[in-house]
Amino acid sequence: MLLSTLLVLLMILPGLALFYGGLVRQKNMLSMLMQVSTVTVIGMMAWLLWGYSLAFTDGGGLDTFVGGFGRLFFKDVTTSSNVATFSTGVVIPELAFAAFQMTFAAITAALVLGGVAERMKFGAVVVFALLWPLLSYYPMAHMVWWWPGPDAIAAAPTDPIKSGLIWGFGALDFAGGTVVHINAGIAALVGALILGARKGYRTEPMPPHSLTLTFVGAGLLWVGWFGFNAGSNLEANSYAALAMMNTFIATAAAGFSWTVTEWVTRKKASMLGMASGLVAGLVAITPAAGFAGPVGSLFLGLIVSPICVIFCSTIKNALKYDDSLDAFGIHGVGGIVGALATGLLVNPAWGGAGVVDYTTCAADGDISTCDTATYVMSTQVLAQFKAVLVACVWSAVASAIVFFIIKYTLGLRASADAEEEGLDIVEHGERAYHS
Amino acid sequence: MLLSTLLVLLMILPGLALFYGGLVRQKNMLSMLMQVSTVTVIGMMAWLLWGYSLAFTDGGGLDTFVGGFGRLFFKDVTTSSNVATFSTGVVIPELAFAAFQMTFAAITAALVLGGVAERMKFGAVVVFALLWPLLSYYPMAHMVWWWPGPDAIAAAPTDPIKSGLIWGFGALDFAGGTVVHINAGIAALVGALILGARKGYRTEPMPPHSLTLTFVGAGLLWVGWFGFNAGSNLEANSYAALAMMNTFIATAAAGFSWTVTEWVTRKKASMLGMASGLVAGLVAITPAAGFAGPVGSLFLGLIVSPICVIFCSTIKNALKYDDSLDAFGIHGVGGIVGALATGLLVNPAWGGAGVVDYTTCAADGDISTCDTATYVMSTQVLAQFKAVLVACVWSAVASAIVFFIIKYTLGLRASADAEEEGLDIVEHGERAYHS
Amino acid sequence: MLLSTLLVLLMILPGLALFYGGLVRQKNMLSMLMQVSTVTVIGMMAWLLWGYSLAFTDGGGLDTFVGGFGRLFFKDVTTSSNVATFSTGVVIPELAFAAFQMTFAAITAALVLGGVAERMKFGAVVVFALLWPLLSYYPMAHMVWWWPGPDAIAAAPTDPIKSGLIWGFGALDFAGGTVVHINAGIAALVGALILGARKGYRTEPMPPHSLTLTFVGAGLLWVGWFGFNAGSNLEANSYAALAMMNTFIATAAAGFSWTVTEWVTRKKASMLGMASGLVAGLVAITPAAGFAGPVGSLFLGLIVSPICVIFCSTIKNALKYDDSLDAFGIHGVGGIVGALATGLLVNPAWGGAGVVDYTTCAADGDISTCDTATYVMSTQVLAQFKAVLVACVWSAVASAIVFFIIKYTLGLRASADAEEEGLDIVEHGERAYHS
Amino acid sequence: MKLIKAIVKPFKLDDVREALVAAGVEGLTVSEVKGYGRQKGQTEIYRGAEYQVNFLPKVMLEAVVDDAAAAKAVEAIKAAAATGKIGDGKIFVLNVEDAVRIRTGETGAAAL
Amino acid sequence: MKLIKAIVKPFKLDDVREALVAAGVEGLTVSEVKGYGRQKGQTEIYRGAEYQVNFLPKVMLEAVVDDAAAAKAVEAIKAAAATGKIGDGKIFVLNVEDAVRIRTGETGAAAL
Amino acid sequence: MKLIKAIVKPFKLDDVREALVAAGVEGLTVSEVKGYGRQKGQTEIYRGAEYQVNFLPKVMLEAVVDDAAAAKAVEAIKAAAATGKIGDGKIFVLNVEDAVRIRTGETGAAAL
Ligand SMILES: Nc1ncnc2c1ncn2[C@@H]1O[C@H](COP(=O)(O)OP(=O)(O)O)[C@@H](O)[C@H]1O
Ligand SMILES: Nc1ncnc2c1ncn2[C@@H]1O[C@H](COP(=O)(O)OP(=O)(O)O)[C@@H](O)[C@H]1O
Ligand SMILES: Nc1ncnc2c1ncn2[C@@H]1O[C@H](COP(=O)(O)OP(=O)(O)O)[C@@H](O)[C@H]1O
Repeated sequence: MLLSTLLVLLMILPGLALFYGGLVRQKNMLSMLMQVSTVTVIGMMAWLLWGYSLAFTDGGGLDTFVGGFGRLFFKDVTTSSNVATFSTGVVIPELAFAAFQMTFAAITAALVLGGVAERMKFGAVVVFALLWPLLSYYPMAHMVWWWPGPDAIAAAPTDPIKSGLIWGFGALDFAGGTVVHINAGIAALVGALILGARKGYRTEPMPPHSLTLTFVGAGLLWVGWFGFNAGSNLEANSYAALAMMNTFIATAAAGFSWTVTEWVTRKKASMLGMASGLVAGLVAITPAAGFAGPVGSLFLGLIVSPICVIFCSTIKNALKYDDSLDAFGIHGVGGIVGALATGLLVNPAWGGAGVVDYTTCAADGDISTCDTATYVMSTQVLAQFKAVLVACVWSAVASAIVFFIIKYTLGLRASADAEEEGLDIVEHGERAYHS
Repeated sequence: MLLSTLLVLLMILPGLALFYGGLVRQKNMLSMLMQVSTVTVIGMMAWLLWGYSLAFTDGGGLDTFVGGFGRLFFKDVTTSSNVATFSTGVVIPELAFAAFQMTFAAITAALVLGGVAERMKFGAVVVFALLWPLLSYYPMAHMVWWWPGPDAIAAAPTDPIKSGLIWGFGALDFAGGTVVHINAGIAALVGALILGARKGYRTEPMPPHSLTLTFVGAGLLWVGWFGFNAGSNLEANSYAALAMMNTFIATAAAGFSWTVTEWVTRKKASMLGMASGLVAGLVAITPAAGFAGPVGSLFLGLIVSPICVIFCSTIKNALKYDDSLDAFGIHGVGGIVGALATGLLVNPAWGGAGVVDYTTCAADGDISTCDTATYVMSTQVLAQFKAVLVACVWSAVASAIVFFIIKYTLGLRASADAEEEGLDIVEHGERAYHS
Repeated sequence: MLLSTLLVLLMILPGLALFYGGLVRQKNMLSMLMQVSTVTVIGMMAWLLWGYSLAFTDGGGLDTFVGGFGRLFFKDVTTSSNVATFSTGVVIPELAFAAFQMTFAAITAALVLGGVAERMKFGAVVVFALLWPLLSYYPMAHMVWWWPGPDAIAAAPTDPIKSGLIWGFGALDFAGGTVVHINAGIAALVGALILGARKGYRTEPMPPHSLTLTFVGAGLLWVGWFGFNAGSNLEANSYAALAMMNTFIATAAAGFSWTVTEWVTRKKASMLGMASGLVAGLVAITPAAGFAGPVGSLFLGLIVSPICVIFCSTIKNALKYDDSLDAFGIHGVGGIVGALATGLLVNPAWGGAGVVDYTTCAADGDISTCDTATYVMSTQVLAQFKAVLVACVWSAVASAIVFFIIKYTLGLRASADAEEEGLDIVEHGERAYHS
Repeated sequence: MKLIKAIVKPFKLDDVREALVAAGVEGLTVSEVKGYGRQKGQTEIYRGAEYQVNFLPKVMLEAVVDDAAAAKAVEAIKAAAATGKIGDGKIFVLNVEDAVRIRTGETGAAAL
Repeated sequence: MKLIKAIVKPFKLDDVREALVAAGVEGLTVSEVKGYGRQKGQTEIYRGAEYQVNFLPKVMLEAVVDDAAAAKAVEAIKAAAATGKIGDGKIFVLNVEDAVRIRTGETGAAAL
Repeated sequence: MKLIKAIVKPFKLDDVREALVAAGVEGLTVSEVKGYGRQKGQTEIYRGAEYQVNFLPKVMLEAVVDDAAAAKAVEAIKAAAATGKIGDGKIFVLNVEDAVRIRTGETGAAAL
């Protein structure tokens, strides 16, 4: 758990920051690094102050959508408080759980920056870092992950089981496909649309300033992602090993299929394609990591990349929106593909882990002792679909509100001059490279 | 185990990719990164499909050399299957073992690329990624590591003990000196010879385009190597701590002695020398990590670098082969030095761990309960020597077959133009850096 | 523990090397990487040969200040020797402890290089790597950390409890604020003063050659620091989780407050400010990680950066010393702030962990069974103050001796020509980047 | 023949190239340079060290054109590169005595 | 004195330098530049964004030589840099009015 | 007008700029170049591969000045850049036929 938390930090700094940073032009490099760091540090402080409480406590009347104020300022989160895992009686230190979840909150907001890179004003990013989680991340995390745990259920077996909205759908999401990737991807798209395209978009070349850095970022994301996927098991057991294996296989397959897609359509396989495919595979396997079998993961990986390619090139070019670093094209699209595919790949007939009959475990809430339910493809896919839909709509609306608020108060975009000169020198007074 | 697997991934991407990438010229940077990634993702998929089965199952009549088809497509590898460790009754999830070994298979093939860098055609690399493990890696892994485990032996104590050829020699190889380093090093040399030298080799300067990246790669290799060496213990105990300590000491000593060698012979100690020495030390300690004592490791580290220096400069220059990034000079040579030295350093009189009398534990196969055998230096060194010899010959023959097959079908080398313009733009349609 | 050791290695190579390397001019990049590596590999070898013994054994008559010769060459450090933790009867393999501590010794000496960068002769660095730990690090580590452990005390409960000088003050230092950061920071300042300023200091621009690398270094430092702070708990429990949470919160807060300070004073928040603040936060939380509460850590983080800013700009500029990479300004100052603040933040009334009444546990020495003592702010702050004072004075004197010895024998500074041409080409015969 | 050396703002490079091509210029060579002039640089601050950045990133285009085409080329650059703000850059015209196309050995205007 | 400016393919740099030295040129200065000309660039594609790369990496050599030596130097470059393929580059010759060796203060041809 | 091209050691850049400004030069353009000359490079060795580095890092300053100011500018550079050691660099003077300030369209000496 502690290790997984570290790995997620590695994904953000330096992982994601380099992945994104390598893709921008040199003049905006530091602004990219700075935006990712700022969103991260603000996200961490806000998590302590209010985020954890709003995501992971009982929200009273609004409990379906958001948590309450019971743990503002980490009240009562001490070295002796614990949280439940999925097995009755097994607990982990609450501080460890809160730290792990903190890194998820931080990375999700940071992912959004890929859609608005190279033009969003630094001040606007600061406000975004405060507002967006309030309207989008904390509620979404609550809706998907919040339930009181098996011990609480066992203690009051006759009470109706409380939980967030999406958890209640019976939708499967192993490690945050909806909360993290769909959420961030949609927000990035909304942000890109509200900000408008970069100056010179589609007329001047805007090549990545260092694909080497992007590659390093992709590699660190892969390494760190095991924190996401294996750590989301909360307990270390052979399911963690399955999640790890799936995270290897789907990622490798998606890297491969992205480059094959390029080879077929353009006669050249690019390194950026490989890196993009690896990330797309990581995104897609996130919700499925503990549910699919290795061969299912291989198929998921092979399928997700061509779909993302379509969004990152054909559709984006057709619709002319400027999702600068393809945060939507990879995280949004990959997240949706993964979430829907999870409904299929969990099928035990296809090597998946099967679904659980919650009615048989309601008495004590211990998932590990529930009976296996009969898997009905249509039911499960429908549940996944509902989850995706709610996530997309919620994220779109919440993100639009946030971006519009900023737009009409502080303003969203850096000045035209700053965009031309580069955000590094104008907004941060530095340049990334000197000789 | 899961952590060790991650660490080996870190060694490949971004570790090895950067170590190698920094050493090539700028125009071939992405091709280097791309080749390493491609070999990795193909290696991982192939491991699922057939590699694991060919390496780690009973090969029937060919069992001395290669595994069988029992686990093609990870058949029967599930969350409830386990594999044996070295102690009776202690098992680890088979998925974890398979994932750990998967990363070994991937990195070994990637290491070979150092010998053929800057001129091998991308298509040829793809075919190499499929063929080479079939002929070289899977058999070698089977020969060195395959045995049915203590529980199987205990279950049928009177049967003859099955095992791969080299395992049967009684040769010691803690974490893959033969399978990984000698194997990859020899293949790199064979590849370099069959491909021929880069255009302009020995007439134009071909300086590394970023020693900074090479340094980062070396640092990540060091960090990740503990996954190799400590993870190869399979169980976490004080032998893992010994393996870790040895991995520190031998590496530090080899980094130091490479730079001292340079200082003495050329009056200047170079950073590349330091980085090369660190890697040479890591390679050399690999087979010895759990067998040598810390002072023995110090000596091994001090000795290996000067020997590698001789190969990377004097001998390479004399024989005029173009082992572009010294994959043979460091991995091959360092691996051989390490494998032979293991036979000496295990000597308990020199602080080593001593050898085990397999006859006393044959009954239950549990190595941890075997008696300590009398260490006879000549016997042990001979066993090591046989293992090295078999590994060199097998790898040379298998690699030659693979490279010649590719040469006479698809062709091995990129066009002369591509080599001049750089593989990045010609083969992948991208450039690594823009401003 | 093994993982923590790895993480500290990650902090040095590539972490610290990149953090520092990015800050120097391009012509001195390799020299920076080389100096960090050299100090590290020499530090590791020396640890095996004499360092461990001088730090962590009974020093006989000099035991208050330094250890003895009982473990020279790792004598008696084997796979079956163990060391005590803070709980009676709980031990860890001595090899693991020695490896963990080895990385601390290595990083401390490497940190000093930040004060003398871009002008110290390579040969002088080599001598420094040997001498400085002898006079400064090993004694300091002994004074702060050496005690025989609870089992030893339990075995002879009537004997006076032995311990190093600073341990005896009752000063709290969770993970090496005094030994590592104050010690290195002061040494860096002394070194900077004795070497004198770089040629052209304060007249020509000396901008960092790659803030990207500095950022990567800062990110890796953050990730690796958990090895420092969580690993220093020696046992993995909910205090490790607290240490982790504090390391997140203080660091985020310090990154944030450095940029806010810049924003307020200069109207621009810089990426280098963010990176510097993150490191300052890590330094400050080091002594407090297991003692403060999360809200206390937040305050510590918010406070430490503005203080460091004052030293890195106003005071340094006023006094005109050339602490090239602000090793003193961040590690020295941040370390002192953290050490003093620890005395306040441990206050249970402020959410801290409280102090322990050693008299109640003297009988068995097991800290985990001691009673909680009444926290008296003045007493605790005084103890902290004494510890800081002793650390500063010892380090200043020892460092001055070392630097003067080198100055008057071998010479400290590279030639003026070398400084102008760059140390890379003149001292190491290489350049970092080619195209 | 004339060598036209134009120092312009980096983000104008593509516009200027297009304008030159439209004006009939068939080849040009570009370097990344740093310029010092009336346009004062930003202040860069790295930790404590604050300094006036005297040099700003610019690109220098060099195109050799026929005597007859020179005026048109200068006009084209001027039109495409001007933003009206300080730091827009300069154009210098030098005389070129000979030109050779390496591939064919052609010389003079034919080589352009 | 003449300034010979040659724009050639990067991998020819060493050959050209050797040829010039053989032709008696004792000093030269090299910049990395990007060239636009008849040789069309490759298409680079970064995810969806495909664009024609108008500029190709080239190196520009500048050597000032004695009037007498100019023709020979031009020949040397031409011979060494030609591959016969499009994009081989150009050589331009400009007049130089004066040269100074900073170290000694020598001027004119003595300074070269 | 004259184009003054000076190739100097990189660490002299700031000194030279200041000297030129003191001599009344208001604008200049700087490129990072590699120089080949009497000053022999260091030997670089990368693992086994040892080679003579023929090119050393230099900076090239280009400033266009009024005819009248040329001599003074050359003097200023010479004074500021000289260390007396080999490799100090060269100054070349070329004639410039015209200059244009892009922002205003001014031409000739007014454009400098
Ligand atoms: N005399 C000159 N010689 C060479 N380059 C010059 C000269 N004057 C200006 N430049 C170049 O032109 C750029 C723009 O000049 P500047 O004086 O800042 O603005 P403007 O052209 O609008 O007056 C400078 O950055 C420099 O590169
Ligand atoms: N008129 C010109 N002025 C300046 N540079 C030129 C000119 N024409 C060509 N070049 C340079 O020469 C290079 C080669 O020219 P190109 O037209 O591609 O091929 P070729 O010389 O074989 O006709 C170009 O990339 C450019 O750098
Ligand atoms: N004839 C030349 N043409 C162009 N550049 C030259 C010429 N001669 C020298 N240079 C430049 O001047 C630099 C210094 O020249 P060098 O011969 O090394 O020393 P010095 O100027 O002291 O004689 C060279 O590195 C090169 O960049």
